[in-house]
Amino acid sequence: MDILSIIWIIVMPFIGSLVGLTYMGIGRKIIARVQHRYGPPIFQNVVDVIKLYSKRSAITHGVMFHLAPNIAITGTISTLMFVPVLVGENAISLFSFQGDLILILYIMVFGCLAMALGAGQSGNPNSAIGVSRGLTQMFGYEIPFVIALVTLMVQNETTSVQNIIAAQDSFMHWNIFQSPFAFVAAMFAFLGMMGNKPFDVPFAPAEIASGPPSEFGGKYLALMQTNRGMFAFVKLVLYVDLFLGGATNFAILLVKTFAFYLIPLFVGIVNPRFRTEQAMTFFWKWPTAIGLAGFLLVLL
Amino acid sequence: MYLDPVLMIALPLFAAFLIPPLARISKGLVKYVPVLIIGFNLYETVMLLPHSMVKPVIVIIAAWAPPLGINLTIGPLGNVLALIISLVGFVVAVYNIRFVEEEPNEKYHMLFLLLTAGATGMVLTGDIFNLFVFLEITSISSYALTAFLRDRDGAEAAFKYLLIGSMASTFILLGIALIYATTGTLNMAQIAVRLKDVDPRIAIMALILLITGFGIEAEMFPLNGWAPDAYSQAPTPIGAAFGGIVVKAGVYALARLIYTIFSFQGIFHFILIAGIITLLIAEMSAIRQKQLKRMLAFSSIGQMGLVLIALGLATTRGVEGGLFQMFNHAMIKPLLFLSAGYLVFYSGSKNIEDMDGMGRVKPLLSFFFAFGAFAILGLPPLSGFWSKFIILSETISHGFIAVATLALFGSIIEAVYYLRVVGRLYFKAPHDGAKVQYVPKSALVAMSILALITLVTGLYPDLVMTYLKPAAAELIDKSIYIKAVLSAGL
Amino acid sequence: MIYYVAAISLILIGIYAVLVKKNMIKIVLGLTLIDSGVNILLVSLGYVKDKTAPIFSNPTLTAGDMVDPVPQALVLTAIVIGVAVTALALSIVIRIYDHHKTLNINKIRELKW
Amino acid sequence: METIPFILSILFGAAVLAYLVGKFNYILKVGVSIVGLIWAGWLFLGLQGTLSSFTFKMLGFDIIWRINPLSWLFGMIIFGLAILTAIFSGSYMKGKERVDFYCFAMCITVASMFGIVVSGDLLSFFFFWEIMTWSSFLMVIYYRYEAQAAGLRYFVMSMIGAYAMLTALLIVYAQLGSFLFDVLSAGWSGFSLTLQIWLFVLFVIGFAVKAAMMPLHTWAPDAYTISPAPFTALFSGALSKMGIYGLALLFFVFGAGKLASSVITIQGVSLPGYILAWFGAITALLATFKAIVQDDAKKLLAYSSIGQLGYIILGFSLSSSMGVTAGLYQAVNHSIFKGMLFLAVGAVFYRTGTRKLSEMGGLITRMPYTFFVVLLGIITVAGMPPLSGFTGKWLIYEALIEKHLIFLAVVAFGASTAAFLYLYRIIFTIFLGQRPKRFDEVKEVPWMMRAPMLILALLTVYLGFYPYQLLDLINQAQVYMGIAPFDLSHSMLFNSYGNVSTITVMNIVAVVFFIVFILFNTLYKRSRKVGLKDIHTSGEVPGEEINLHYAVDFYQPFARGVSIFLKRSVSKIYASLADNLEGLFDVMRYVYTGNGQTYALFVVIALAFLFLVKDFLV
Amino acid sequence: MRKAIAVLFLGFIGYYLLSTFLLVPFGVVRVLEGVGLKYLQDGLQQTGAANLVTSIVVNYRGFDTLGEVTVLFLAATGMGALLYSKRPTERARQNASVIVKTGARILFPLIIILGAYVFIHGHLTPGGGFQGGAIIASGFLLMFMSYRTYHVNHVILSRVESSAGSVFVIIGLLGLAYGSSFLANILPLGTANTLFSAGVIPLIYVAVGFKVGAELTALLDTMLQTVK
Repeated sequence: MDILSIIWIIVMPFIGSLVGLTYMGIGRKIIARVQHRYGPPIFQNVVDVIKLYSKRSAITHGVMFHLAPNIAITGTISTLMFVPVLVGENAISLFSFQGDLILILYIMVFGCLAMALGAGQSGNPNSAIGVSRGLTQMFGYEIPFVIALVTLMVQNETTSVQNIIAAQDSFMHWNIFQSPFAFVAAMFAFLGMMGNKPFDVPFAPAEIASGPPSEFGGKYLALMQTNRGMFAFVKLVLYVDLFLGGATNFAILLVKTFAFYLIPLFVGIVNPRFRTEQAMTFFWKWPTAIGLAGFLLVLL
Repeated sequence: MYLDPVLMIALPLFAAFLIPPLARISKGLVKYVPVLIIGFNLYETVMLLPHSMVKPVIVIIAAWAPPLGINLTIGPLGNVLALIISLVGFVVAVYNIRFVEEEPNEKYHMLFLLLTAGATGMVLTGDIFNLFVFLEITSISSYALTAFLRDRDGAEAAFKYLLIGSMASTFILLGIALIYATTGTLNMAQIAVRLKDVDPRIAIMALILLITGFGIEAEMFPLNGWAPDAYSQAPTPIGAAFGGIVVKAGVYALARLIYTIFSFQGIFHFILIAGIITLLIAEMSAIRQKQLKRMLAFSSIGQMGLVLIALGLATTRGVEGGLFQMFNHAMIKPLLFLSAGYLVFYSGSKNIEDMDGMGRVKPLLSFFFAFGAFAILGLPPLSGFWSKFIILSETISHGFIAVATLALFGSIIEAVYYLRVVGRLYFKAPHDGAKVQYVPKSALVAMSILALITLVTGLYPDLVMTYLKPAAAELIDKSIYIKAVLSAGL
Repeated sequence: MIYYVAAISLILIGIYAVLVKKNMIKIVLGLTLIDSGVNILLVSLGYVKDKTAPIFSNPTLTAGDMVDPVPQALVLTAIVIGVAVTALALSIVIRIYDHHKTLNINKIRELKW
Repeated sequence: METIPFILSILFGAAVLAYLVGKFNYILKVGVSIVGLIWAGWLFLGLQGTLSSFTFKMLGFDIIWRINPLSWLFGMIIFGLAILTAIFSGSYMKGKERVDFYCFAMCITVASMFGIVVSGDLLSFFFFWEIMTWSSFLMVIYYRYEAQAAGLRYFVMSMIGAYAMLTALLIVYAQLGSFLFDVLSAGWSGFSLTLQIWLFVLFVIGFAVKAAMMPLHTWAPDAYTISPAPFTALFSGALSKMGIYGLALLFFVFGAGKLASSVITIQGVSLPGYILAWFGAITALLATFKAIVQDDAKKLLAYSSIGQLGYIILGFSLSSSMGVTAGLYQAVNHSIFKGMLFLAVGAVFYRTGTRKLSEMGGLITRMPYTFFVVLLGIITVAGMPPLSGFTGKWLIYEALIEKHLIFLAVVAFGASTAAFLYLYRIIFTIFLGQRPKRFDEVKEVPWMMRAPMLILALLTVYLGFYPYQLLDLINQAQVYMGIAPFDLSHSMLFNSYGNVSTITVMNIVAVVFFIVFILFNTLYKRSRKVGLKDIHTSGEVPGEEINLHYAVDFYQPFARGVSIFLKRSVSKIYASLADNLEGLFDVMRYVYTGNGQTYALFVVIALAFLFLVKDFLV
Repeated sequence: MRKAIAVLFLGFIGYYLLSTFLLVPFGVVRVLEGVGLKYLQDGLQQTGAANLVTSIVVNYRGFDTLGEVTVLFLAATGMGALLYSKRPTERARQNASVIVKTGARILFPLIIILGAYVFIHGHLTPGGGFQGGAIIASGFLLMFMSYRTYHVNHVILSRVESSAGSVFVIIGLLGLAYGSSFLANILPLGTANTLFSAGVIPLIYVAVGFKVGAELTALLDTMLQTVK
């Protein structure tokens, strides 16, 4: 392992969270513009996080509360480590040769679990309600998501992300064209994953006071926001890897990821919020049907 | 060393005759007489085993060799059954020591002694009319014992039993008449030889009449209407004796008929079908019973159904299984009845629903009941497992998979109703009015003997099987029996 | 031949009584009828035409002159057994009457469960 | 002295001895059973790699008891879990009534399970199988008043399964004249196809009941819930594995796997295997749904257990190298994590006296060790890296994807995701959130109970880090079963589709965690600890009477969403079936009218019937 | 309904039974090697009893008879058990008329003597222990019917019963001890057709006679005593 990859390994989490937080800022700006507001500065989220980091005091509700952000970010960074960020000559593959898509799928949840545990110990009923809703919703969008991924894996006869990227060697071989149904299903799942409207019932600021994180403050919140940014980034990169053939340099990466980031954003702007079970069952209808259609395509 | 086996019958009769004068001397002494006498029988049967296994022991009576006189033919089969009967009789006699307080209890002991003697005679005798006489001894003492408590239900049950039993003797007598008229002999071995030359139209009628008659004693459906009533209303030890003694003798007679005396092949299928129907109807009825002992009675019928299935297979292994099942049933059913007897006694009610919580009040008693229930369900390592296993194995080997499946279905029903009772014993809260009295030592000894045998047999079934193999061989190959009897006459 | 018919008729009549009659005494009578029928049947099976009872009461009699003695011996036993059963049956009926105050068998069917 | 019979006699002896000395002294009876188990386990451990066997004849049937890698693997599950649960119960059962009875049934159960795995013939297999049934039944009914219905259901279902198996093995005997596995595996291919399918179905029913496969699972939730907690761990962890062991035998030792070549295959899986795989997958999914809506902790885990066993069945029925590895690995793993979860729930019950999730909460500060165990447990169940559960999940998905079984893969994934729901529920409602006042004085359980749980917990960590040793043992079993072993040459989970290095994963997680942890805790001063009532409530001060613990109907929206699956229940169908049967029996019972004359009439009719058919009787 | 069914099936059974028995020739010697003929041929020499039925009943098939006696004993015992009550109640019997009473008193000893004659000569003439016993019991029945308060001492009856039964078994056991087998004839056969002939046969028949007489009497008495 050469020194460059070690550097990338160390630096990548920071880049990831930065990009993620910036995307969020851009997102807020866009939403504001659509709503005829001016909106906060693009780097507002980054600044917020820095401010939170610099707060010296914080309150804790217990061990799990204390550890939750810590574990959460551990999970996210671990996930990041197995997602190839760049491919080609300047590949930044981190540890992605030592883990495959199934690992990513599972390790992604690790951080979420930690968050949920922390939220649980906060003692705030809203947090628990949020977690309950979040998990329920997750079970909804996982179905189309899994359908899409399995389709990809079976189609490419591999479970390795590296191999999936390698198979998309030219524009027309991108999975978005190779298996459009899977892509559509995965995009629906992505809407749920990102937690924007109409799938923001786990957080629902007006209803349950933004749910799980409602008790967190100071350094805890800072860590969690960092985590959130980074997690968004990880997901975006993963989607890009899976459907758009990865990226060979950072510029392309940013373009592709931002394109993906815009989709849930725009959907969210024009849609009201689903109820929990509506959100769950929604995913089992059209997205699943589309995913299954993709299946049949593969089978034939 | 054994004494003359005829003593196994003569002594009980003698003792029975002597009991009334003895009772005038000391009432307390009388209840030990059956223990002593049947204990002697037990000793005899055990001592006879090594001899009879080699070659049937023929005992000539009144100095007239067969076929002129009556003889006792103690082949492996007869010996094993006599052993079973004596064993059960002994245990029940021990149990009786403290159980029966009903007056006139010397008569009770007399009747019980004669019941055992009659059944022993049935399995030992080599003469078909003598078989009938001993059957009558057995049944008449059973009738009397059924009604012994002189209560409302006992009398009713006894009357039904008597009604059916008399019809049985009628048919048996008719069958014997037909046989005698055509063969001119009453010795079973000789009948077996001569029946070959007899018009089969007559022979089959004789067989049907005899089967109907003995089928009543063997609790074959639909001839078993008497059984549930008699079992449940008789004093408990008698219920046990029915299951362990009377029925066994009936089945013995049946087996002797279809295997040794007659040689019709079609009858085996009938026995098989009758067996499975008996089993199913009995189990179905048992699950809906409200009285404990009545439930046990139906279960007993069901078990006999299994035995009939085994006998109907007409194979060595099948018969071995059937005999083993008889042995096990003879150990387990009395165990259940004896424990149920005290359960009924302590709870003060015959109904199952009044048994609630007896497991707490009477742990040992309930343990024996549960033990018996487990054994009869055929759960290893108790002995019931092996016999059921062999029978089913043989049934399936001969392609009667449907029969085996139905039998297994019956077993499941059996599990339900037994465990329901066991459940009540252990899980329900005891009633307030539950009397707390101690269970007499004699009863505990009796039950322990049975439980121990069940366990030992289960762990080491070959112990019993060694003796059952020649017994089964005797049935399958009738020439063994015939040769032994007829050569004694020369 | 007529003995067979008579004996079997007796048996059937007896069984009919057992099956149909409501009065328990009559049922017991039916049982004795059956017994008689069977006994007659047995004896008639032993009968040989033109022969006498198997008793060597005078020296002129030989074995060839006598009917088969065995059925007679059997009948003797059967009769005794019949008597015993009847006696017991009657005593049971007495007991039942004590408890139920009726002899109608249809009313004596408490043991269904 | 032959080792196998010796071990058996130790176990049975310990059972009887524990019962006998149980009248006198508590420590003695528990001690006897623990010592017996450890002794037997130690002897058994020494049998690894040997091919010790013991033959004798009983009733003319050949009996063989032997050890092979497969049975050794399952034997270790049994002994490992049994010893730990015995130690656990040493403390748990203190002060309970009828402990002698408990020890007795426990030892008998272990002995019978041991007997099952060493059986080299169908007869002793069935013999021990039945012993296992009744001894575990005794455990199910241990709590007298609550247990009757559940116990009965368990027993009856077990009987149905056992009898299906009995029929099958007797058919085998009828065909081959022997009960030996070896004879069967040689003779299986000689059977006609119809017979093969029949045998397959019957055996599967027999094993599936114990493995609680839907729709034969209805006994499991109640039986698991009712039985004493330490035993439940053994029940779910080891006893249900006997069904799995049976399936392994059926497929690879008896030779049902050979069925594959003779019938239609679907994507390389034989049709029976494919159907069974669907049963497994649906079991996994539906049981998980059921688990999510339970309010009783043990019932929740029971359904979870059913679901996990569904995965194992799924793995086995694929019959591929990967699938079997997955099945066996998951079997071992399930024993570990379900063992520790049941023990932990038992520990909570021991201290709080309740299993109702909605009644508990906030116990983390009172029972931190137990919390830790449950935490590791749920991570393992969920299959999240870096703990051992992930390996099992990975293997199973790889096996499915390798065979291109897309639908099955999706169902399996779905079930796995849904599992997060109940897992979170169990840890949250017990340990997190607000603590009811009455549990303020709850203490952590004694060390005797903590130790077994912690040992199991550490085992999951170890296996998560380095599962290859276990996989090596599994490979030995697979070689015995005649299946290509799993490729271990890369020191990582590796196949042609993908690879995961568990060591790397564990290292990354550990390193990142500690770096962040150290930074987080050194750069900042200690956080101020506040009470659980001190929360954001829009300025209101919550009083005692306000319920701040969201635990009742935790997944109500979910339940609404999947109500279509929850509405129908197999147990209801069984119940109505049983009712109808009893009705039928009631009708049959009227054959016995109570009228003596009718009985006499029966006799006459029977006689007439016999006369009528007399020509057939000749 | 029940009648119809009963008649139907009984007709059925009757038809089959009859058709079977019609296959058995009536009134001829059917089996040439039957035991019956053997008894006829050798009975007199072998047992020394002129009445072959008796020799069969008591000697060849003596074991049956022991059983038979037991059956009767059982009936008596069973009845005693069933009709037992602590305080026997008397049925309101009416005394018979003087004629009957007087006749009975005269006839009673004669009947007893007749009974005794019948069982003592059982091996010579038709009759035997059972018949004689029954005759004796009928004598007692006559007394019961005639006299309201007539009772037989139960203790005596039961002693007679017991000792007679025991005598039977003891004779059998003596046969075992001194002869070849149980119930073997250990006494000299004597000359046929004389009172003291046929070895133990008369002894047994006497015992049986006593026993049957006592038992039947006891039966009658028991029934009379307890009926309310």
